[in-house]
Amino acid sequence: MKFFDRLLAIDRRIIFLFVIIAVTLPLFSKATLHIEVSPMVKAVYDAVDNLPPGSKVLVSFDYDPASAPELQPMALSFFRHCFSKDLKVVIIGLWPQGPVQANIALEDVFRDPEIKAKNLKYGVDYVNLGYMAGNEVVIQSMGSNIHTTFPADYTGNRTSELPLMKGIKNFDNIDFIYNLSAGYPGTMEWVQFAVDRFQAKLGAGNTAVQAPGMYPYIPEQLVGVLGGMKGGAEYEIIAKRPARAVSYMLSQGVSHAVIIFFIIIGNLAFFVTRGKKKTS
Amino acid sequence: MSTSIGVWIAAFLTLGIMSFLYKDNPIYKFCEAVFVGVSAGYWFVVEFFNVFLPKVYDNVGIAVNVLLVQGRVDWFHWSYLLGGILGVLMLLRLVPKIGWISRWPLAVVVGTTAGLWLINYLVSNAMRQIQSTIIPLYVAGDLNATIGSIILVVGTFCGLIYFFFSKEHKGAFGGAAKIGIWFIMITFGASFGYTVMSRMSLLIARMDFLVGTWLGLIR
Amino acid sequence: MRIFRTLRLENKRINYILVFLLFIFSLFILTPALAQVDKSVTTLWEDTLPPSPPAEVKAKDTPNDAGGSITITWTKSLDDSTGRNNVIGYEILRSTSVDGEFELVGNTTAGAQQFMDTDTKDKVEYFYKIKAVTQVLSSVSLPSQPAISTQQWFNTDRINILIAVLIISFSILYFIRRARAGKKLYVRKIAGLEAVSDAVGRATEMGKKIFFVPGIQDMNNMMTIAGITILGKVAQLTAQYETRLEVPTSRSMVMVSCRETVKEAYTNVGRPDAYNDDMVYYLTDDQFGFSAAVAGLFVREKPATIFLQGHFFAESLILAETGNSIGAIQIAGTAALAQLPFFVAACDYTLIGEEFFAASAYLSEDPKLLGSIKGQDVGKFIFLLAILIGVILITAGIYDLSKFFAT
Amino acid sequence: MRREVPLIITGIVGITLIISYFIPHTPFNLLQDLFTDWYQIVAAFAIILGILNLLRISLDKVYKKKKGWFFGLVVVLSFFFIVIPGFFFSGGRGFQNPGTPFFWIYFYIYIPLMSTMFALLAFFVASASYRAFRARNKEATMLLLAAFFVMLGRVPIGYYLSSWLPESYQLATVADWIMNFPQTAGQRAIMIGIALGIVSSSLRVILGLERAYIGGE
Repeated sequence: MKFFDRLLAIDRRIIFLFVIIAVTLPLFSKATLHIEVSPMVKAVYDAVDNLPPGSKVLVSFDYDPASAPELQPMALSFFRHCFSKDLKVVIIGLWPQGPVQANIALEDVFRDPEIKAKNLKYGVDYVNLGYMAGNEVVIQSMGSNIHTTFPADYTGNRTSELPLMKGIKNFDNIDFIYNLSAGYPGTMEWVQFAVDRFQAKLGAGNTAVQAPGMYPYIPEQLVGVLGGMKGGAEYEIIAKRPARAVSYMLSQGVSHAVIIFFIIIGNLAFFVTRGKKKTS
Repeated sequence: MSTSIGVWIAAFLTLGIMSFLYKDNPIYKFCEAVFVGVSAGYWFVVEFFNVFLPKVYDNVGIAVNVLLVQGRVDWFHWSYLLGGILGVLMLLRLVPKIGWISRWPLAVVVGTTAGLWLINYLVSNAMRQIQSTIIPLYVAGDLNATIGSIILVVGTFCGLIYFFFSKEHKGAFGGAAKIGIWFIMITFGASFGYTVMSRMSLLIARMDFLVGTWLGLIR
Repeated sequence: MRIFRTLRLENKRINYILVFLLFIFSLFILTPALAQVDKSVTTLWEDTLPPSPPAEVKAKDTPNDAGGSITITWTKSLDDSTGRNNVIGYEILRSTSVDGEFELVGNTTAGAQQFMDTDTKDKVEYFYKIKAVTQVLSSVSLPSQPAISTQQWFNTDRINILIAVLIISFSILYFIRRARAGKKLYVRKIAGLEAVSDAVGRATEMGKKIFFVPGIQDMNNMMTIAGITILGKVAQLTAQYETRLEVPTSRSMVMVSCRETVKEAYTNVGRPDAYNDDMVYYLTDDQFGFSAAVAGLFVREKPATIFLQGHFFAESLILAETGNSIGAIQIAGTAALAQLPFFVAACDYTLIGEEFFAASAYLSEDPKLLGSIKGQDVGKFIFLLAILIGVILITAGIYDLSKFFAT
Repeated sequence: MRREVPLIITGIVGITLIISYFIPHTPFNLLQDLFTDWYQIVAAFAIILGILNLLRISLDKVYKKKKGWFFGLVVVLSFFFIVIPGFFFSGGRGFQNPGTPFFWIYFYIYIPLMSTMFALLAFFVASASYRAFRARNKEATMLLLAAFFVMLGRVPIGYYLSSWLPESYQLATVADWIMNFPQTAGQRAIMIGIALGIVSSSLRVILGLERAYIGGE
């Protein structure tokens, strides 16, 4: 039984080795896995899908490149969905790096021939108002006037001169808010300020860590939440546009299997050694 | 294999940080030092351009302009000068003799935090959560929803009992607190399980960079 | 020709069938064209008639605001979702005199019955008209009665919150007073806090350092402030035991505040000589830059005890697992919901949510602070009672108490 | 004087901000934004204190040739390596636009470091769950079971393992159920507790009962 004792106190670097193999090897495979669409993701998808063409959607990019693996795929499929439904998109960021991530996402989406064919114009079909310091206070002051909160857009154009922004004064003129968040400020602040104070309609994409914390707000304060890369993959599936998140799912699956395998082994060893201690 | 020098630097730094998993070593120490220096510098530049310039310099500029051109005192914009003065008071810490003045801006910040957090958490964390917990236990014809509601109410109720500090956890009260801690444990387990995926995605993207972008082994 | 005649003469029925087939055939060919015509005919017809105008336009000052806003309500046009159902939206028109020039101030989609004009000057009378709009035509309602926007001194929507603030604050204040008067209060044991002095003692015995990380957020966060308060108590212990303490911080203001706190703690126990500013230092504002540096420090300095008290994000597990790998005793405390599971998994003790905020009072053993904990419990009791009664009433279908908690 | 004045300031500012929540009238409606902006400004000034401290400690190491002095030098050099291009060669306020030297450093040095440090969590999650998820007692078993089911339900293996079951018994459904009911219940209890803890701590701060953050005489 010495084997199990040793197993219980296994050097964690051996676990690390298994993890890295489990993540890397599947990257070479082309196989895809079945993905179930959860009701939370469907709720967000439906909320966007049911907006009439021309509706105005506000997207807040509240994350940095560190969380991009989880949130960038969501940004891509959301943009694609909005543009294919002819919705107007207003981008802001409460994290300094957020609007940069938005631009990277837009560049990717415009490579899609279907979206390219729509010949979308900056200022008319979408705008990027950039980053504003002040966290939740920015949301609060957007509630009274977006033009004074963001006097100029990302490149320095005056907000009031952008055709799309002419019809948008505050949250009353926004039909749906989508928040991509990796922490503070993020979805919690959008709930507290945009929803609780100004009755806006909010959907969110969160890192898988943040997402469970948002469950208590659903459905009264929050339509639904996409959790992590899996949430992004589900959105790609329901929108019938499988992309990057779907392709990473095999690595996800295998690495999970490895962790679960270790948990089972750990418990097995634990019970065997405990049983032995009891008998002796 | 990539021909971009940037990608090679990025790959070196990626491997350097990862080497920490094996053990602490000079390459990790080097990457760590670069990280501390570069990130401190990054935030220094960002604070200057994103906070100091727009909030202090621009606003005070407007206030001065209004005063000179229209001869009017624009209280709103002048108030940012006060913020700037608080900031300067903070820097007085560099002068040991009058360093204690820096407690004033600190006091303003802490007072603001206490006032705002008291209201915001009471509203969003307490009031609204209680509102969502007051639900009918019995949903006609839907066994699933009925069980769900009962669990929701009982779990919230017992969980709160666990947090009672001034009453000993004994008897029925202690029993409820015990059920409460079970719910809290389930909550932690579930959130942990939910998170594993998130962490794996980060590593997947990193390995994709090393194997794909840098070494060019996957298409 | 001949064949037709013979057909007609000989079999009338076949003739009918032929005509019918011809009719179907022509329909088949003509339908798309007809459809085009049909559409234009109907739209032409619809657009010759304007929609029925909205009615009962009312304007009043938007309540509970800082002025500058008037709320307008109306009843829908009869051709909105009913009737010809061709209304696509409404335009809101405004004027400062009833027979003056009305200007457009906003528009809504079909189905709307309310609009908030947020661009009014206080103390000015405004009149409103609502215009129902179809693709081509429109019709305007009668003007509303005049309305004036004003600022209010009290937000009546928030009266329930005011009551809640008052009840909880008063129960806390009441028990602080009672405690000050010398009334003994019972407080249950909290494992993580019981362990604090042992953890400091262990480091002393081993002759190793203690690390205290007050989270990665700034002074605009109550968790940081609560963490710093706990630091004050820990620093008193390290001063008494003559244990080396290190406090790496991720924010400059936190560094300033921690220095004040630690210095004060050392002075209080009569060891100001043992304090120096370098015990508390700043690394970087960056979340992961900070964690990289602190993880490195843990591995190199091998502290016996680590306190992680404050607001943490993802780095929680990097720090806690690194701390675990060097065999340090770790006491964590936070109210960051997402990070609690990791602390519970990787640390020896974790102060969960409210326990973390109660810690400073608990450690200080100051009766006034303990009184505030009793006051918190009264708040909890009221909330529990509200949930219990509310659930019973709503299940029995008598009354919906949750309305009181709506914000 | 050194201690009382700050405590009075904290009390007045705190109470004013609480009251302002209930008063829509100017100037109360502007206070929250104003004070939060002030915090931002103070923090932007304060960062200078932190930077000077970091540079001083690092240079001190180099000057006194302390252990690890070389890495102290690296910290100082890399600080200036990003600050100088950021302030002087990246087009002022557009410093973060793609194409500037600042952006290059950001993209090829800062991002890889940040994402890799973050990615280390994948390993730590694995080792922590191996150690923590053991059925030692009732509480630990609850933790283990909830984690196990949610983990399985969230990934495709869960689907393959349970796709033969009726939908309401499949692992994905079970995971969602755990998240929606017991998990939400536990979260709510913790959230309400936190709210009370924050109300109480804030009051203690406003009343000056909790004043460690400000220091002594």
